[in-house]
Amino acid sequence: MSATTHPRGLFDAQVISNRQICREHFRLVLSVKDFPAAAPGQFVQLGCRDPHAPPDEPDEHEWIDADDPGLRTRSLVAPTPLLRRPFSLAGAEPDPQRPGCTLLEIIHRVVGLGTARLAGLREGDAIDLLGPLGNGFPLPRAGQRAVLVGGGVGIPPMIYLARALGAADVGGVAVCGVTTADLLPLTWADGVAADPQGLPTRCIREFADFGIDAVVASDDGSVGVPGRVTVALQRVLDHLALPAGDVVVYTCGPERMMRAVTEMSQARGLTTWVCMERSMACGMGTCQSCVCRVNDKSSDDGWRYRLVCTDGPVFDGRVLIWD
Amino acid sequence: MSATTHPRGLFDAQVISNRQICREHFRLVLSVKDFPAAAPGQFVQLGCRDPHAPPDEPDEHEWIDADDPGLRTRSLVAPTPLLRRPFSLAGAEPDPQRPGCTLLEIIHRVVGLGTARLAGLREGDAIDLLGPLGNGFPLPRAGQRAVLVGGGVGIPPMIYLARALGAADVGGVAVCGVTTADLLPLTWADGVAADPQGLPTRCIREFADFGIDAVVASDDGSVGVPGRVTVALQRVLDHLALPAGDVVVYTCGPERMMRAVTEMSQARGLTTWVCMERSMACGMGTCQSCVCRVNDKSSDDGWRYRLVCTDGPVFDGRVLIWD
Amino acid sequence: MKNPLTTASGTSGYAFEYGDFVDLRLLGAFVTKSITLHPRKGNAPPRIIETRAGMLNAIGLANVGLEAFVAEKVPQLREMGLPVFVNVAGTAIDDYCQVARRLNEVDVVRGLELNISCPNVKEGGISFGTDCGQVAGITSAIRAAAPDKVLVVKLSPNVTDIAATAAAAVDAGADALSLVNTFTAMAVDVDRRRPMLSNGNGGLSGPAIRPIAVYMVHRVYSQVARKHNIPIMGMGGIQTARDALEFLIAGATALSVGTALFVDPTAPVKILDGLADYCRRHNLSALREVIGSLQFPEPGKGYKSTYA
Amino acid sequence: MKNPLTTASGTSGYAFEYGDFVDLRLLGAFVTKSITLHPRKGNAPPRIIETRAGMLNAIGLANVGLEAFVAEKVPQLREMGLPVFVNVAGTAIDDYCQVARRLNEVDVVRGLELNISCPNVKEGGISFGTDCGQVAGITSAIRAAAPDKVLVVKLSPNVTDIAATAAAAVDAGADALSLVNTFTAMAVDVDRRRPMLSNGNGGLSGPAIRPIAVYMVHRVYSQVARKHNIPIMGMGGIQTARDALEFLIAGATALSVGTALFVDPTAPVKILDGLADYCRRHNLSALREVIGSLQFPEPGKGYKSTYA
Ligand SMILES: Cc1cc2nc3c(=O)[nH]c(=O)nc-3n(C[C@H](O)[C@H](O)[C@H](O)COP(=O)(O)OP(=O)(O)OC[C@H]3O[C@@H](n4cnc5c(N)ncnc54)[C@H](O)[C@@H]3O)c2cc1C
Ligand SMILES: Cc1cc2nc3c(=O)[nH]c(=O)nc-3n(C[C@H](O)[C@H](O)[C@H](O)COP(=O)(O)OP(=O)(O)OC[C@H]3O[C@@H](n4cnc5c(N)ncnc54)[C@H](O)[C@@H]3O)c2cc1C
Ligand SMILES: Cc1cc2nc3c(=O)[nH]c(=O)nc-3n(C[C@H](O)[C@H](O)[C@H](O)COP(=O)(O)O)c2cc1C
Ligand SMILES: Cc1cc2nc3c(=O)[nH]c(=O)nc-3n(C[C@H](O)[C@H](O)[C@H](O)COP(=O)(O)O)c2cc1C
Ligand code: FES
Ligand code: FES
Repeated sequence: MSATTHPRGLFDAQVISNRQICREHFRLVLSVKDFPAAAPGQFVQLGCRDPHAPPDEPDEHEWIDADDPGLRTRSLVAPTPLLRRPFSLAGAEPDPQRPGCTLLEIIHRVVGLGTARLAGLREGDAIDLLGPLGNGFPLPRAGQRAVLVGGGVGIPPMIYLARALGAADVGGVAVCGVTTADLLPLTWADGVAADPQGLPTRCIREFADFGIDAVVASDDGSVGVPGRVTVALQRVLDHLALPAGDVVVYTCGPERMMRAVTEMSQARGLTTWVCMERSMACGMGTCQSCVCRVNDKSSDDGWRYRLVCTDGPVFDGRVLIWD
Repeated sequence: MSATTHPRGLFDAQVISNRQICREHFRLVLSVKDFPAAAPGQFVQLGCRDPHAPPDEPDEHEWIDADDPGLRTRSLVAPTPLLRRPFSLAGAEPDPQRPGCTLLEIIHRVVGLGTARLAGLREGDAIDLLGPLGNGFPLPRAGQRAVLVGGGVGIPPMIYLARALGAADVGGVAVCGVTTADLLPLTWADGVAADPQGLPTRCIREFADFGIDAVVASDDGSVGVPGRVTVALQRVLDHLALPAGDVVVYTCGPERMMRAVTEMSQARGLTTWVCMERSMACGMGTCQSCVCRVNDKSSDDGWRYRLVCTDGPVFDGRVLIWD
Repeated sequence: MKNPLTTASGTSGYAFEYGDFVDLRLLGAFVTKSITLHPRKGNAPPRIIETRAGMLNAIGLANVGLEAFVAEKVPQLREMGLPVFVNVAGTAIDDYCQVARRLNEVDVVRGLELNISCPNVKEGGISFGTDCGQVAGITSAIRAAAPDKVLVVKLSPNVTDIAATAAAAVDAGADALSLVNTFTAMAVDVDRRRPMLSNGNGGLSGPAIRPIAVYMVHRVYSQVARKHNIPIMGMGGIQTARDALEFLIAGATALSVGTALFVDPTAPVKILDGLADYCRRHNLSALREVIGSLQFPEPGKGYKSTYA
Repeated sequence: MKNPLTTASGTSGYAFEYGDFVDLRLLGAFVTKSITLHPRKGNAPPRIIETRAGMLNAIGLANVGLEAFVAEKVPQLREMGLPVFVNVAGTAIDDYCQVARRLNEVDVVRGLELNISCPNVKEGGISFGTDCGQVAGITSAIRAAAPDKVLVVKLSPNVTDIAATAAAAVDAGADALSLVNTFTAMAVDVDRRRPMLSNGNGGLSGPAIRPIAVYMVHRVYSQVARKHNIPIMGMGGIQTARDALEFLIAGATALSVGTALFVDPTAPVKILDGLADYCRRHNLSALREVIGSLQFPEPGKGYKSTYA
């Protein structure tokens, strides 16, 4: 079991902005001092506490408790929710305003208590996080083309990956699937239309900025091409028509989607990097809660568990065993 | 065990204002529709939840959970703190802006999680409350003079009592004790000085408005007359120099203070109404958590417990047994 | 019972104390505070303290006693128009039996809930509920003393194997089981170095205990109640319809709401609405269909992961 | 141990996994994850779920096994410069003994913490910890197998009387006791009508259980540990210095932080600071003065009310 090789730590973060970007998604930008170098595919564990809740430190109480030291303690201190929540980095770049700080971008969908707390964060609020965690995506070799397949809340790490591809001058195509139009956490580029056949164009700002064409697919056909992301992916791969060794597929999203994507791209002999998701308690490799199954010839029954938080979240599609 | 005779209920309340009035006290004004008639000494049980926390109702989640009904539930719904917190009414009058509504005034000191939550309420927020609870102060007979002795967070019900005395055209004097100047949750009347000897003047707006003179005492001498509230009370009673039957004493504050006040006024033969405080779970007479000891000749050992929430919070000083 | 919702003993008084806040007639049944043979003053305050997602109580079985209950409260209960269960407590089998015999004569009382588990009273309450022999002894004694009433035995969670005490109660004649009572627990005032409650220990209730209570209900259901066709009244931290469903799916037939009543006296009614919604959403013709419907994985197997 | 703070088994890995976040050398000791004779894959995911103020886990004793532990992890533990306790688990006394005999030879291991209470593994783990005879049997077997190591027996809270299992362990040769392990519990996915954890049941930890854990520590301290002068390692929901003080005052000599490490890996260090503050505020020359200092009221008496 390899530990991450990146340094990781507990950091205080300041909320720079927190904006609702579609019906249920928010883009949260944090500034963090001395944050270690991070890579696409890595994630952070956010403390989803209410920054407006009372502090843990007892106040002074001169009157009621003049002779009542019991009043100086507080038994109800109840951060809610208890555990941190993991979120992929959708970006990490030097903070132009604050020397020594990194701007972290997180795009999250409100699905429960923790994400609802995050949605309530306001500029200037303080939260804390553990990170950067996990291994990150291996970038393509020079000359290879990247195909980024994101579904729903699996889209954010693809945004960060696009930035890294741009910096490494690697070309690529993004295929993004959503259930319906107002759950698309991306921005349409001004004046660039989506291709009605589902061929990639510079239509999504987050990708176009880094020279990457994109296709959007929606289950209900309310935006982009109708149907599952795999339908769009098939068309894109057919259209690219490159030799297997020249294409690398990256995928993140619901497990059923990633399985279908992996099976499709493996049938074509393409290298596939899969960014897995599991319920996590620690995020740092200590609790053993975040396992997924991988092939392991050395094991009696041919498989073993690996930790999504430290061995992953990115795994080679060939080693994963889908449940 | 008598139940309250007032009707009581669970009510939604809207925050009209919430203002910090000294270092640790806030004045919270709520508007409540169809609130029953209330009286000084009665209290409400506030739900100290964060109105900005996510609602209990599950949202829709089309994507992640397209086939995952589990996602439609939320197991973490965690109102914090769990139990309601009791607060005396510092006032209750018809809401001039909203027909059929009552404006409730609560003055509370931040001592823990629940009160810290209350401190964070903003205009327009929604909370809920149980009330009006408890029995309230019996008013003096015509011709009697009321002496209101409040300490710290025991001052708020005295403000409401002053209003009722004003309406009933009964005269009175208020004696308010605090530990130190910036913990006085009252307003100095413009241009009226406190008497350096500790004799009552129209110096506190909340009382002067209803024709009641006031004295402030502070333990550290930083405001008003130095020393415990009983020192000031002694002087006031000496100064009033009325026959025992003409004075009624009302007291609310820390138990040691109320005991000293009660002993002093009983030594003078004065009727004394004591507004007790106990940890409460329900506030409505079901949980039996809020007991205090009272004399009971019919009991083998001469005493029994009564419930502060429904038999009180106001008790005749003669029946109370101090622990 | 026209629906599964009841109030938990000790959290809604003897009768109408709580009727200002909710129409009690909407409930399936009413469960009274524990009644003992003689009146009891109970413990000195403080009797409650809030803890993380829960509360401790050490009321000490404060109650008016059997005679005052029959004289003053029973007439009120008659007005209620609901099945009434009287919770019975005591410190010796003989006390319990005297109370049971007397209540057996009171027509408005549908059944007795036997509190053999209250952990607050030092004189013995705890031992009845934690020893199978004692559970059997007291259950059969009460069974004989109140032959005309439905006998519900309320189990203590402070045991190694709650299925064993459940089986002892059922074998000795219990018609139904209720669980769980509170967990013995303590909170410390660290500055004074003494317990927060004057009694020392108290009983933990509220959402904090819910996962343990759900487990225990399922254990009793699958090991004892199902095969004997004995209904379970489930409780422990129920606040919402979702919580209630956890208990029903784990095997409870009825549900009691305790601590949550202090937070929201209308909780049982809201839960009823939520249960009706659930039935609609899941196309169930009756809530009954979910009772005990938990698909528990084979030992050591697990089921297919949620991530599939 | 230079201070009372340790990490709870299973929440901080084998060695340095967690060293990026805090200087482990500041702790009083390090407790490893449970080690079994053979490697174990553990349960299928999901293995954890959050509950109100707590979490359930059903890791299933996933671990690398004794040989890989000795070969790969022990060299790292040597670097740590801290007393190391290895938590030992198994499904048969013989497994435990093989692990204990091997670890008895490993110099860097100061002591063994015997996990006889993990509720997740169906093959027997639970039964060792809930039956006094079994507790005595396994304790004396390990005592003999690892004569050179400090023997800490970690008690299960899923028992009627934790003082009885504590006494059994002490009589059989335990040098110290640790408590509590997790409470067997369950959370239900009400839409799918199956448990949230693939294993079905899980173990409840975190702040929700703290009042029960504090009670149990006090019970074991006052009934067993004090008179035998046996140190207790207290745990169960410790997050802050205030929480830690509850355990110390109730009778714990050392403290383990588990679930709170996931929230704040630096919690043990913050707790140490808070304990130092407390000593200053209360003019204590040593923290030792608070251990077991709880003034527990006489049965049925109560102490003078806080309202006095
Ligand atoms: C490595 C990693 C990276 C992630 N990156 C992102 C990201 O960039 N953006 C984003 O929006 N989300 C991301 N997630 C998912 C995110 O962590 C969860 O949505 C979040 O933890 C939910 O917290 P909550 O408190 O809002 O919901 P909870 O209240 O914890 O859960 C609400 C409901 O959703 C269910 N649920 C929550 N999470 C999952 C899940 N993962 N699978 C199945 N059911 C679940 C719960 O069981 C519950 O029923 C990532 C997860 C992982 C492991
Ligand atoms: C009938 C009644 C009327 C009241 N009226 C007012 C009022 O008008 N204004 C006001 O500010 N307060 C009033 N109080 C007190 C108020 O209810 C408490 O301050 C409040 O419940 C504290 O909640 P919290 O969550 O902020 O503190 P918690 O977190 O619950 O408590 C913080 C600390 O204070 C201690 N503590 C809290 N309350 C008390 C207490 N009453 N006695 C001793 N220790 C205590 C706790 O044990 C803890 O250590 C009244 C109480 C009663 C019973
Ligand atoms: C304040 C209080 C008083 C209680 N009194 C009794 C009682 O008199 N008899 C009894 O059998 N159970 C009593 N209980 C236990 C409850 O009936 C119930 O079993 C327990 O609280 C768990 O449910 P909850 O979490 O919904 O509160 C009491 C609980 C509380 C909180
Ligand atoms: C994820 C997790 C894994 C655990 N693994 C073990 C283990 O392997 N062996 C063991 O004896 N206890 C294990 N425990 C129990 C803890 O050591 C501790 O006894 C319990 O969690 C209570 O403390 P806490 O509330 O501070 O977490 C585990 C607990 C958790 C939360
Ligand atoms: S989340 Fe704890 S090991 Fe991965
Ligand atoms: S607070 Fe429940 S009876 Fe008074």
